Order: sequence, then C-alpha cells, then structure tokens
Amino acid sequence: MASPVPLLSATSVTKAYAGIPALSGASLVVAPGEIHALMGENGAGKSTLIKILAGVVAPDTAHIAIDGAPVTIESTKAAYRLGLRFIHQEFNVVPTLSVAENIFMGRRYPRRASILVDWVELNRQAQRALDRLGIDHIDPRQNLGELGLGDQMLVRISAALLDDAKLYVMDEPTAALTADESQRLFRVLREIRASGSSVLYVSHRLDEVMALCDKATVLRDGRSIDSGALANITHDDLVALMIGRKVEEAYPKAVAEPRDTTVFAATNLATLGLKPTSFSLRAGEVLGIAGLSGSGQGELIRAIFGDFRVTSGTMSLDNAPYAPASPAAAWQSGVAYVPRERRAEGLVMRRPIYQNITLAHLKRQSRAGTWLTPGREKRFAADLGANMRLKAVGPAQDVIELSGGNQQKVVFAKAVAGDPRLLLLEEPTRGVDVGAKFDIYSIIRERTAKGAGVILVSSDLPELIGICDRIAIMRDGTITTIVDAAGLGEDDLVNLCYGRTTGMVA
Amino acid sequence: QAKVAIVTPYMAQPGTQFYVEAFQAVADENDWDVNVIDTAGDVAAVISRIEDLVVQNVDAIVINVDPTQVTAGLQAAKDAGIPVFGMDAGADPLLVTNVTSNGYAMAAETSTYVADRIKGEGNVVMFVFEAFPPVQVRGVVADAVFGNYPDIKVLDRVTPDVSDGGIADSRAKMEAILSANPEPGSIKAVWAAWDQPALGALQAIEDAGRSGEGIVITGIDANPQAREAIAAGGNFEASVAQDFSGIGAATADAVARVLAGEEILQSVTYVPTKLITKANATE
Amino acid sequence: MVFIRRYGTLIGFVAILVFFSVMLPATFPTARNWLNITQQTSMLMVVAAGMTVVMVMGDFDLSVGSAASLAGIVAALMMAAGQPIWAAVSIALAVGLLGGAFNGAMVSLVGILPFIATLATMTMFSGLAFVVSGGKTISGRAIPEDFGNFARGGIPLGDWGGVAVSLPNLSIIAILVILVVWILLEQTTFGRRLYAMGGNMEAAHLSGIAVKRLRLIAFSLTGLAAAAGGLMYASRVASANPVQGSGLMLNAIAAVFLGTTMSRHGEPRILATVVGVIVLGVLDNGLTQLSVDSYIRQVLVGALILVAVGAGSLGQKRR
Amino acid sequence: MVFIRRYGTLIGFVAILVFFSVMLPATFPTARNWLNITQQTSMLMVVAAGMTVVMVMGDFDLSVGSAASLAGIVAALMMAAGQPIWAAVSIALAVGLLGGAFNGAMVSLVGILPFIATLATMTMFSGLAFVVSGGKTISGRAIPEDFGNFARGGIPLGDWGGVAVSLPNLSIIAILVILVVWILLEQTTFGRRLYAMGGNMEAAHLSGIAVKRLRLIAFSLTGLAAAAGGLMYASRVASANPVQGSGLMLNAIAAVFLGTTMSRHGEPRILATVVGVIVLGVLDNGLTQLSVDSYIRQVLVGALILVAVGAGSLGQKRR
Ligand SMILES: Nc1ncnc2c1ncn2[C@@H]1O[C@H](COP(=O)(O)OP(=O)(O)OP(=O)(O)O)[C@@H](O)[C@H]1O
Ligand SMILES: Nc1ncnc2c1ncn2[C@@H]1O[C@H](COP(=O)(O)OP(=O)(O)OP(=O)(O)O)[C@@H](O)[C@H]1O
Ligand SMILES: [Mg+2]
Ligand SMILES: [Mg+2]
Repeated sequence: MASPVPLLSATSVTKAYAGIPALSGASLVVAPGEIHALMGENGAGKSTLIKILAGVVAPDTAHIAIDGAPVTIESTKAAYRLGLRFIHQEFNVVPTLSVAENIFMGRRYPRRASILVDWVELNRQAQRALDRLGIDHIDPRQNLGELGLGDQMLVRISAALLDDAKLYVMDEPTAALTADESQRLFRVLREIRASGSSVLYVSHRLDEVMALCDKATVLRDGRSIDSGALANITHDDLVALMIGRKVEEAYPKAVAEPRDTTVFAATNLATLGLKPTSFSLRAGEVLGIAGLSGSGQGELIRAIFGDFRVTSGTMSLDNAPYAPASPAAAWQSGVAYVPRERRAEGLVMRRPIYQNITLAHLKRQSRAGTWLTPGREKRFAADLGANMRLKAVGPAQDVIELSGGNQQKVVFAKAVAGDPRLLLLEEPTRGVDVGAKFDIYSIIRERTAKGAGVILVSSDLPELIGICDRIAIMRDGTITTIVDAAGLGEDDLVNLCYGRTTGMVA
Repeated sequence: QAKVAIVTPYMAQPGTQFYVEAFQAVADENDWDVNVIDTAGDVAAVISRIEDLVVQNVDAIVINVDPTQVTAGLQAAKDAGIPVFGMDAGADPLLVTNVTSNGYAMAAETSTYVADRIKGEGNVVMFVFEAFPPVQVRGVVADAVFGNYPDIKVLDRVTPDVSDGGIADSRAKMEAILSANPEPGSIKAVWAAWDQPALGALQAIEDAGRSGEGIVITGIDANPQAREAIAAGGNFEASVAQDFSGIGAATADAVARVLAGEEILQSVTYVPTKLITKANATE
Repeated sequence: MVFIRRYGTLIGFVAILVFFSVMLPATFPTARNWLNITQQTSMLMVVAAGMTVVMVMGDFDLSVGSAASLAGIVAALMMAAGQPIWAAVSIALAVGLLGGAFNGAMVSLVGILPFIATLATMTMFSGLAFVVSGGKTISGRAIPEDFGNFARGGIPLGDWGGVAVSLPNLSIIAILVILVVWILLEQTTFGRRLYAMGGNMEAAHLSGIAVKRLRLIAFSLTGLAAAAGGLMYASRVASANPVQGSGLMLNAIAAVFLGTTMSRHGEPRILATVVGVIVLGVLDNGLTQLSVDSYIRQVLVGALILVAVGAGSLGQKRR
Repeated sequence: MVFIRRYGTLIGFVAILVFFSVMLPATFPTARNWLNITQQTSMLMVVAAGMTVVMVMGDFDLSVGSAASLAGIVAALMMAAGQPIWAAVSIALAVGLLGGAFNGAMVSLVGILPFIATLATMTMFSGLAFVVSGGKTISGRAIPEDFGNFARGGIPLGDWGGVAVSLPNLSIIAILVILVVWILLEQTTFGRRLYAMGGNMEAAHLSGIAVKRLRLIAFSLTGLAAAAGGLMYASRVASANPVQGSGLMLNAIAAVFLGTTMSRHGEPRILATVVGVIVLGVLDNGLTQLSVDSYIRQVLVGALILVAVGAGSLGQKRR
C-alpha cells in the first residue's frame, strides 16, 4: 500500500494549563479511509488534543495539516469548514429543544420565504439523519430532554453524520450506549471508512477498539509514545503501553464469599415508574442490574436512595426498617450513591476535589459538625485519591480542570469515603481507563469484604459479568429474574434483557 | 353617596399625606366614598387609573400631578362628563380648578432670607430638583435672587437622589462638599428647595463639627422634622409652611361646590403660605 | 397531574379573571375595559417583549427603563427644537438601538456579567437623560400636539353595547411588536439559536453558533424595544422626563418571569410574557375598580402573584 | 496574565482610589474622610452582606429594600407608642427574620423562582409598611433621642492631624455583621453547603444536603440583615418612612456582583462584597468632592464601573 498524503497530521502539539502541561509535543497522523484509535489513560491528554482540533482550546504550539496543507483552527467554525465533525466527551446538548433542533444546532435550518424556519423539512432531514443509524424509536419532534442518555448520544452521533465530512472525531461515544446501539454505530463507522472518510475514535472499552479500529496512537502524559496498526499488538501489550504497567486480570477476585446475613431487602417496592419489586442483598454481595434503557433501573436506585417517593412496599437495611425521606436521610443511614451523570448530578464542578469528596460527609469531616477543617479534609481526600490513581495537581484543584475519567473517580471517592453499608452505583466506571477500573473494582471488593452490599447498574455487560455475584434483569419497571453471574456469557445477558429465553435462567 | 377618587404618583411625599387627610376630613363630613390611588411615581399609570375610574363612572376625580402629562386621562373624564380637580397640580383647561400655594413666592421668601442673613456675600450651596415642576420653579426664583447679588457665589447646585426620601443622600453629598471645603467660613449658607435636603445638610454640618461656623440653612415646606430643627435653634433657620391641609380642604370644598351644581370660574385657587423661623416654629 | 403542573399558573390567573368578572359584572368584562387594559399595558408589553429576547439567552437587561426614559427625552428635545416628529422618533429609536448594542458589546465582547454591565448602563443612560434635559420635564407646548394625539387615537371598531369603542394606536403597536418578536424567536434560525444558547451556552458555542455576535444583536433589539416603549410612554403622557421609564424595568422582568412559570421547561416564551403583562395590568385595573386602598392593593398584588404561581409550583412535586 | 485575570477588577478599583487621592490630596485620603465613607456605606454594607448569603446559593432577594423600610417603620411606630428602644429594635429584627423566612418558604417549600417570590414580597412588604404607617413619615419627637444619637455616636480614636476622629457606631455594626457572615460562609459547614448548592443544586441534593432547609435559613438571615440595615438607616435619619430602604436593593445586588468579578469562579464572597460596597461609596464620595455635576456623576459612576470590571474581564480570554 502506497503511503498517501495523510488526511490529518498534527505534530508538536503542546498545551499547558496554568503552567502544568496537558500535552507535551504530541503528534497524531490519520490517513484517509481509516478508523484510528486514540488511546491513553485518564488525563493523558486525549480530550485536550481533540479540543485543539475542534478549535475549542487554543494550543501553545501545534503544526496541523489537512490533506497536506497547513492550517490553523482558531474557531469551531473553522474546524467545521475544514470538514471536521466532533462528538465531545461531555454531553453538549440542549435538553429543552427538540431532537431535530439539536441535530441542526449551529447549522442553518431549512427555510421558507427565506427567513422562516421550515419545520416540516427540518424534521424530515433530521429523521433522515436518524435513519442513517437505523434509529426508528426517536421522534425528531420530541424534546431531547425526554430521551435517555443512550438515545441522547445517538442523537449527537446523528448530528455529526448529518452531512459528509472528512474526519469524524468521537470522544467516548459508546460510554452511554447499549451493546446493541454500539453495534449500529460501528456499522456506520465502517460505512464511513468505506466511503474514504476517516474516524478518530476514543474509548476505554478495549475489546471494542480492538475489533473496530485499524490503527492506534497511544498518548501517555501528553506525549505520543507509539502509533501503529492494531493488528500487530495484543490486548495486554496495548494496556501496558497505555498505563505503563501490566494488568494481569480485568477484575479482582472476590476476597470472600457473600455472607448469609441480609444487608438490604426490598419488598414490593414501588414508585413512579417502578412496579412492585422485591429482592434482597446479602452482606458482601454485588448485585448487578441489567436491562434495556428505561426499564426502571434509575427509578429503583432513586427509590432506595430516598429521592423518589416510595408509593408502596417496604425496605430494610441491616434488618431494621429503612424508609429514607430524602437522600440526606439515606446518607445518614449509611447508603452511598454514584449517580449516572457525573457533571449534572455528581459534581460541583467549580469547587476543589476535596470539597466534592467531603460534601456528603461534612458532619464527620468538621469539628463539632460545624467548624471546617480544610487541612484535614485535604489530607483525607488526597489519601482516597491516591487509592484510585487520581491524576490531579492536588486535592485543592478544581474538579472542572480534571479529565473526564478523573472526575468520575472523584464521584466514586465521595461515595466510598464514609464506609457505607450499601453502595448504589450507576455506571461507576464510565470513562475510566482500564487500570483505574481495576482499582475501582478492588475498592468495591474491599467494601464487600467488610460486609457492605453493592447494587450496580451498568450498561457495560462484561463489567456486570466480571464484578457481580448475581445479576437482576429489569424489564418494564420491575425485576423479572435474578441470575448468578458466574459462567454467564454476554449473549445470554442480552437475551435475558430482551426477554428471550435461554437455558441459563437460574 | 358620591364616589370621589384621588389619583397621585407622589403619595410617599409628606405633603401629599396632609392634602389627602384634610381632603378626607371634609369628605367624611359630606359622606363621600373616597378612593385614594397611589401610582408610586408612574405618571402613565395615573392616566390608566383615571381610565379605570371613568369605566367605573365615579362622580369626581382629584389629581396631584402635572395635568399636561395626563391629558389623555383628563380627556376621557371630560368625555364622560366627570369633573377633575387639581390639588397642587398645575393649571389646565381640562381641570375645573387647581388649588395650590404660590411656589414662586415661597422660594422668594427663603432665598431673600438667606441673602439678607449672609449680608449679600459668600458661598451658597443649593439643593434643587428639576424633574418635579413645582420644585423646579423654586430653584428658578432662588437662582434669580442669588444672581442679583454680585458677591454671592453658588458653590454647588446639587440634585440629591430622592428615591429614599432625600435625607440620607443629601447628607452624604453635603459631607463630601464639607470635606472639599474645609476652611471655616468657606460655606455661608445652604438653600434647599424643600426640607429633606436641608435636614440632610444640617446633619452633615453638625456631624462635621462645623455647626459653630454660622452656616445658614433654609428649607421649604416646614415639615414636622424641619420645624423641630428650626425650633432647636441650630443652623437650620427658616422654612416656608405651605398650608397642605388648607389645600386639601380647599380642594374638597371645590369638589363639594361642583357636586352641588355650582360653577367655578378661577382656574387657580391660591392658599396662603407662611415663613417659619424659630419664633413661630412650634405653633 | 401533568395538566396542573403545566397550567397551574394559568389556572390561577383565570381564577383572578373570574373573580373580577363576578365582582364587577358591569364594568370589568366589557370590551371597553379590555381595550383600556391593552392600552394601559402596551408600553410594558413592548419593553417586556424586548426583554424576552435577552432572557431567552438567560441574560438580563436592567437598563431598559433608563433607555426608555432617554429615548423619550431625546425625542422630546428634538421636537422641542422644531424637528419633525418622524426625525425625532427615528433618532430616539437609533439611540435605543445603540444603547442596546453598547450593552451587548459589554456583555459579549468585553465579557462583563449582564447584571453589572446593564446596571452600569442603567445609571449611565439615566444620567445622560438628566444631562441632556437639564433634569427638566419637557412638556406642554414643547411637544407637538400630533405626538400626544397619537397615543389618544385609535382605529374605531364600531359600537359595543351603545358605547363607541376603538382599538388604540398604542395597542396596535404592541401587537405588532409581539408579532415580530414571536416570528423572530419561534420561527427563525436566529431565535432558535438564542434558545440553544439559553439552554446550554457551552453546547451552542461548541456547535459553531456565533454566540458573541448573536448576544450583541439580541441586546441591541432589547434596547430598540425599550426605546419604542419609552416613545409610547412619552406620547401617552405628552411629555418626557428623565425618570419616567424607571418603573418599566422591574415590571418587564417580572412579566417575563411570570411567563416562564407557564412554559414547559421554564424558558421564556413571548406569548407567555404577554400573559404575564396582562396579569399585572388586570390586577391593577381590577383592584382599582374595586376601590381597594392603594396600599392594601400592593399587598394583594404580591399575594395574588404568589398564590397563582405557587399553585402552579406545588403541582410540580417530582419527589 | 493569571494575575490580571484574577485581580483586574481590583486593579481598576485601586486606580480609582489613586485618582481621587491625587485630585483631592488634602481631603480624600484622610482618616476622617474614610471613617465618613465607612459610616455612609454601613447600611448598604449590612444589607449587602445579607444579600451575599442568598447569592452564594445562586438566588436573589429583591425584597431587602422593602424589608428594611418595614423594619424601620415598625421600630419607629413602637417607639412612638412609648415602647423601650430595645423592644422596638427586637421586634423590628424579628419582623425581618420572619419576612425572610416567608421568602425562604416560598422559594424552597412552595418552589417559586426567587425572582418572582421576592418581587412579590417586595411589593407586599412595601404595602405593609404603608399600611401600618398610614403612609406617613415618623420623625421628630416620636423618635426617642437616644435612637437617633446612636447613629451619631462612635468610639473616639483620638487625634489625627489635629482633628478628633471616632469610629462611628454604625461602622462598628457593619464590621461585626461582616465578621459574622464571613465566619458563617467561610468557616462553617453551613457556608460550605451553601456554596455547593450554588455550584450545583442537584449534586448538593444528591450528596445529602438538606437543600430546602438551608435555603429557608439563608433567606431568613438575609431578611434579618435587611431589617438591621433598615434600623441603622432609621437611626441615621432619626426618622422612618415607608420607602426609605428602597434604594438599598439594587445597590446591594450590584455590590455583590461587583464582588463576584474578583473571585476565582465568579462566586460571591463576603470580602469581595465589602470591596464592592466601598467602591460604590467611594465613587459617590469622591465625585461629589470633585463637585462633579450630579447628572454627570451618574454617567461617570456607570462608566467607571464598566472600565474597572471590563479591565478584569478582558484579561480572561475564553480559550
Ligand atoms: N481546563 C483545564 N484546566 C487545567 N487543567 C486541565 C483543564 N482541562 C484539562 N486539564 C488537564 O489536562 C490533562 C489532560 O486532560 P484530558 O481531558 O485531555 O485527558 P483525557 O486523556 O481526555 O482523559 P480521560 O480519559 O479521563 O477523558 C489532565 O491532567 C487534566 O487535568
Ligand atoms: N461548528 C459547526 N457545526 C455545524 N455547522 C456549522 C458549524 N460552523 C458553521 N456551520 C454551518 O456552516 C455554514 C456557514 O456558516 P455561517 O454561520 O458563516 O453561515 P451564515 O451565512 O453566517 O449563516 P447565518 O446567517 O444563519 O448565521 C452554515 O450552514 C453554518 O450553520
Ligand atoms: Mg477525555
Ligand atoms: Mg452565521
């Protein structure tokens, strides 16, 4: 194969935030007609590099060329005109506008009489963009905010695919997608490759990357340390390249079997969007919750957490009646929560890391429950952060300055900081690199070894199978079955979620 | 029972209270149903409220706002045959009559008092307010009087912020002026177009420890706080009492006469005023 | 449930209307009275419509009242100096547009918080109005009769129960302004982009919307509407003084906010703003007709707004 | 660069101070004048300190001015009725606290937007002040001398360049209030929680913060501070009228917002609010001493604020 002019070449890209380097001479070369993975651990500089290409962040130095011609990208509009399309890591949608309007955001709407919006045409074109991903369950006229996270991501992808471009850049597009939805995205990405355009792809799901991408560039500490065809490298070597050490196993072994005491039980628990549901959780057990999006997983968690008013049924915690009136009461009882959307629900972005971590534990992290002790708080936060390899300047750094995966670690740290009896986790490892995932799983196992119970909602099926003891399947607002995770295959789980029978039902 | 309405944007000003109370007293004697409407400074709202009153078909309307600004409302009342009276408002063909004190005369009284007291020479600080016509005319007269003395210099012509009543801001302004003119005798007098700035200036002078310099302060209106200050014998020496109650009562009398079928010919009805000094402040 | 949540505030307002109609059957629910209300609220309507444009982006403009006063003063001074009415009106509108553009530049180009920027320009415009007018009220013969007559005129609608009614000119202007703003916000790409900015400024910026330019334009339009409101006010009172618009600012913001309690996601909508303005106008109109003492009226207006809006909010218990 | 960004506004303000000191070397930078400024701004300081508490949560309180007026009226009426000063002051403070709690209940329990809720209560409190006072100014012999004397008194500080200076009582109160608010916001879990709520209400709720209760408390404190400011005002003018606090509201919000331009992420901070209040006070004091015409002074105040804040903002390039 002749070596053609690269579609995109970015060399000597440097960027420092307040003197601290995020990129130190990184380079990236993407050829036409390839799906190129951009790899690296949390905080390696992937998103920063992408934002520079998108004209969102100004680099300190950069030599960027498109089709061999040097360019400077000084605005989002410039990037657009150069034929680059982006899906950024954080959710950038307008929930109050319709799906079609979100798809067309930033572009000129179809018009009548040269000024008035042609709504019919707008919705038609939006529908076409959705069709391209094979999406038929989303109405372009719907409000985007009414959709689940996965569907919102599908809309964002449709928006990027609205017209033809040279390079599509996607920063963790599958973090919120189900396996099925991911497959549809991959089909389109392969179509794009076939048409001669390229894709720059970021994901911490390595299996996905190995299966989909042709080439990879690995960033570590803001430098490109290797680049090459994925066909020539094994999974384990890739991990070692990224995080600089070997990870033997994806999931830590359970230290102890679940005990026979019950930590938590729900009896006929119901709330808005949740039909009467009963289950119990043993001390030291991790119970996974699987199901299609919108099956009531979120409602179940929020009901247990005291955030949704329970309309019927009872709960018990450590065999005592448990009926929290609010999340405040839940935390008091020793229940901790990692919410689904870290930026909207989990973090106070413009506050320091340590303040975010101690927010739910201020009673204990203060003198007499009243007087702040910032020094102690910082030390406490620094210790916790070290446990999960939090990459930050220090505990006083504002969360908004952290990379996506590191923000997620802060949310997790807050949840485990108070030695909870019951951990409620929604997508706790979203955007977290393989190494840090292992750390998080280890912490979960540490908690269970001390007799805590864990309820884990995740769209990452290998994760569910790997870390859970049992998995509850939710459908239409209630738990339909609970199966043992051991020996379960991904396909079995998918079938269960769709309500298709397999021989596996326990 | 006759329905009479008073519409004013200036209810918060002390004078207005007295008009209204005296008016009410006469109204009670006549057993009228009085509706007092304050539009809190909004002149267009005066028109709106007059329109509402016309819809409601009241028997008489009293305003205390410049009639040329509410012509639309006055016209609506006239079309409906409802008589409108001015209570210290201004003369206008659409009004039956306007009952008021003579503003030119009041300002002449205090400004000549000042000029005489300082023997026609020295620096004078003026507190004025141009946005309100009846007060604005006072400034005009005082300007003329001081301008007629070659040795009187107007040091500053201050318009205080009146949104809080005028005392506090006038005081802050006077404090600054005193700081800028630290020499004893560098300020001979403070002439204020109404009492609140005079009171603010008095506080500033006393607080600065300069009450011994003999700075002469005058106000206009002679409200209770001013009378007390004058009676105390300090720098605040004189003010002019408008007979607010007299204006209110005279307006009510005019309304009564018209309701009784009489015709009123003079477009302005003057009610006498009086210079207030230490001698008669407590009367 | 969903019904109450969405329409709670509206129901509260309808209850107020029903109350007045029952208490004042002969005068409140008449065509004449309603035409009065549209005229009485027309200035606020125009200013609030302009305010809606910036509030859609999540911004404020505190300077509209001063801008209205300034525009009125400028027009009055020009007319007093013998300029034709059309020239005076055009220059006054241009002053409003420029003032708004200045606000927009401070907010979007310099990057000052809208609250501070427009508070500062509120002071500046008001000071300018005092400076150019010398603090005086310009009235009487200085103002051409035609100018004052405009606000008094209207299009005759014929007889209604024996009374001749006409659609006031001021109301017509208000309706036109509402129509233009409605088209702008709901039917053009420009308006939809403002909504995108209000919903998520970051997302709007990332998707290539020229947020700085649009913000500048939006503030300019608000300034223009404020000037129009100020001219209407000046025409209605056939005079101009440097403070006469000052009451418009808080009421305009209040009307837009009242409107937001009726929209799906709490975003400002022009038609909801219209309802908000009318509610404020109806409360004044109805309580005056009921001869409620003005002080007690103040307390009642506040309380009624709380009850009406509160009814809507209580319905929205999510948890 | 980072320096300019963070301290740009502060540098602008220092430039203003230097300017006045150069123009008025004999009178502006004197202890006497500065003590005057602290006294003149003391009421605004107290009200703005209270406003900072709710603005930390991202809320507003538009009713502080009316609450101040109402508290002043209540105290004056009680004193006029022969009650001892301490009783009158306590009851007036209680009225402020209750009014604030009412605001808090509307916002947090009923769920009305702070802007609408406090706009409504602003109208209500103001109406109440008129109703209880009958619209009259209460002054003169109705007010005990001791009450008015308090504002005139102070702690002697000795001689300063031949002039006897003293620290005014009102300034002392302002300093105490600032200290209390500083401790509350910066040193206690209560303040930490308010800041978290201001940063992300949802995250704060899900982190176990009793957001409703805290909001209620915060609004109550703001009401209390407003009442204190109103009492100080009444003492300073030795009288009370139902509108005298109305200028405080916008200025208090302006001071807090000016302060936010000096903090890291634009969050309100009490010490920054103090700077904001002093800037407003210094501009008034300095320009008056320069005998700048009061109308032109208005324009200058606005322009200087824009320049000072703009200097800070321009340093903050977004990308
Ligand atoms: N606004 C900012 N201010 C200061 N530092 C920042 C800022 N944004 C990013 N950084 C730092 O730059 C480094 C690179 O971050 P980046 O978001 O590019 O990482 P990433 O590779 O995308 O990580 P992840 O996989 O977690 O998303 C991190 O150390 C981060 O803390
Ligand atoms: N980052 C982007 N993402 C998506 N579309 C973009 C982006 N930047 C620009 N566009 C689209 O590229 C085209 C050219 O942009 P530009 O805004 O200059 O057009 P315009 O003529 O100014 O349109 P308008 O008058 O509607 O603003 C438009 O269709 C615009 O919507
Ligand atoms: Mg990233
Ligand atoms: Mg464009």
